[in-house]
Amino acid sequence: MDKGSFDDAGQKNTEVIPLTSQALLVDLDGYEGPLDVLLVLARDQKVDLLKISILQLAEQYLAFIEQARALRLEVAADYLVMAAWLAYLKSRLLLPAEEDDGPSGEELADRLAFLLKKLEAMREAAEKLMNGTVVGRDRLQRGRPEAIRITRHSKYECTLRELLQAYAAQKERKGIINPLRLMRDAVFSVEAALDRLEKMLGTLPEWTDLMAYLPENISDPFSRRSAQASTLLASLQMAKEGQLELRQGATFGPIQVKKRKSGQ
Amino acid sequence: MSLDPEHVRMAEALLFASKEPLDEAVLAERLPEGADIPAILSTIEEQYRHKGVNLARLAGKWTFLTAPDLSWLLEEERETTRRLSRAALETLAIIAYHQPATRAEIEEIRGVGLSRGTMDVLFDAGWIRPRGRRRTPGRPVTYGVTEDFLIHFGLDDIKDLPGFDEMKAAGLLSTEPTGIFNDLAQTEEDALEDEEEKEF
Amino acid sequence: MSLDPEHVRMAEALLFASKEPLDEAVLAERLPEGADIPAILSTIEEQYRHKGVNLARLAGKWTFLTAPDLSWLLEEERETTRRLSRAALETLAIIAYHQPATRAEIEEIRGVGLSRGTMDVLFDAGWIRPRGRRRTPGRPVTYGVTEDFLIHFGLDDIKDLPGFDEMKAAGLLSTEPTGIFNDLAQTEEDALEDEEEKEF
Repeated sequence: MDKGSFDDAGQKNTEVIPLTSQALLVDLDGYEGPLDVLLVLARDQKVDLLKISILQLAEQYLAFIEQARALRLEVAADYLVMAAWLAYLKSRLLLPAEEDDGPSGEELADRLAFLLKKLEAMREAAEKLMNGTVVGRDRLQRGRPEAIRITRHSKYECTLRELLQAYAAQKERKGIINPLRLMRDAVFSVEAALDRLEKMLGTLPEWTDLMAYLPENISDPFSRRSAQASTLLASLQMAKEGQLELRQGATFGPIQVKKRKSGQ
Repeated sequence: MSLDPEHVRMAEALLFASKEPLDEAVLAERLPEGADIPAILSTIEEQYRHKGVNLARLAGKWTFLTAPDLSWLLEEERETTRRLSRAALETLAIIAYHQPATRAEIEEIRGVGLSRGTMDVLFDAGWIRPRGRRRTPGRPVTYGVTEDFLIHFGLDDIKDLPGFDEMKAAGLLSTEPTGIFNDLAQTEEDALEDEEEKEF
Repeated sequence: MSLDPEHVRMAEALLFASKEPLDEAVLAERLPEGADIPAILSTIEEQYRHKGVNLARLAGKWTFLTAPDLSWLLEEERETTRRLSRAALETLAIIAYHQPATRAEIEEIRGVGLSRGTMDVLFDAGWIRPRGRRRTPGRPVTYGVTEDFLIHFGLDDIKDLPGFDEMKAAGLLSTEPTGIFNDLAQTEEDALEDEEEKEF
């Protein structure tokens, strides 16, 4: 096997001395599973894998496992499963088939040989692939590509409906719009109170509770207090200007207001 | 002196694969000894003179370049249709309804900071434009929508935006800064538009 | 039909400028209408056949590459390619030759379980991709190689893999389980390739 294609871990098993010398260096870590061991052992027979002696291979493998165990090396379960299966195969091959249950020993041996052949073919293919023409290693692409310059014009798509929904959704997400905005709505300005009082004064000729001049429909207590304060300030301003008269019967009693008649 | 055609091939491959233009010294170093670099280069230059790719000399170094008359081939104009992100959509809606609006106002309404990219997208789409500056501390830039915006959305006037009047009447479209006292002190919001200075 | 030499120049410029291989559709799109792309390409291929740079077809696309025999010259320009572990390399070969292949099939051929990292390395390199699912119990994902794989290994098509035809003829590329170790109860695997569902 060509060492060049593989990394260090992969190269380990190339150092394994084949079993013929009976000095099999057991290094299980160097193998990629039992099939890999079988392939290494099979190569020792130096024949086409399809013509290999599976019986001999099974014996070699079993000897390999025995040796590994004698050296107290940890043998993974799948190696042992393979050993058991090969022992079974060996018995099938040696003993004449008595009943027709399942594939014969020869059939199983052929299948194993085929599997090894497949693995070997893939090993060789991988090697050829790496030793073949690799772009970037053996054949180079343009070193200074003049990339196609793309001038991108973006066109945005958006419908009015989307725009409105975005706006509405945004509002909704924020819940009560702008709390500060609410405060402003809640405040009844002195200017507004003046305006209202000037327009309404006179529609009620006699002494009237100032609170009757408050705007209708103010339920919010804060707004109501704001309107009361503003209206009182407005009435004081108008009294100062001589437009109306104010009176209060008792401390904290109702404040009454009346339009001042001209000449009074 | 005859020129080795193999040397020409080598120089060709080197010039093609190199990430940088190569000068004659580098070529001489990489090619077999005795290669006649100037002759090789002028041969290549001549061979490629009428091709789609020419040998060009840049700052005393040599490289292959697309023929100048074909550079248009490498330009590509592409129009892509994109959808606006939610942030962009909301920002656009806010500007449309509240214009002129400053960045801070948009952020206040959305309740999140405005990333630079969001405004860029809207500028890119040609839908918003700077309109002027607020006469408030910091003189922030105000934004409004463009004629293209109106055309795109089929509006004759910004006032045609559905629900504009109703929403405004409901107080949903004001752009008051925060703070109740500022709020009370500020009077004629309506006149703001007139107060903005034209600068753009 | 005579070939417009301007069209050849344009194709030359495009193919030279791009690092990525271009397919005929892209060339047709950029060249004037009616340009005979196959004729143009074979003209260029012929013109560059003996140059230091050749026109090559990879994964059905066209690109200029340095001539294969000049590989030794380009040591310095060479990109450092990652070294794959033996497991990754074998897995890649198995996927390339057997695609679409499931994880179980890869494991059967190699005789060992596939570690997660092995597939990750191949995905990272951009050489394999999920292709679909087998219509067998468990609906396992099948994998295949990518266009980048073909380009990297200088192949135009999966059939150009070394020894592909011979292996196929020898039946070495069937993904039928041998069923010798685990007495797999799987039966109907023959029509597997056709039954794959496209999902990715």
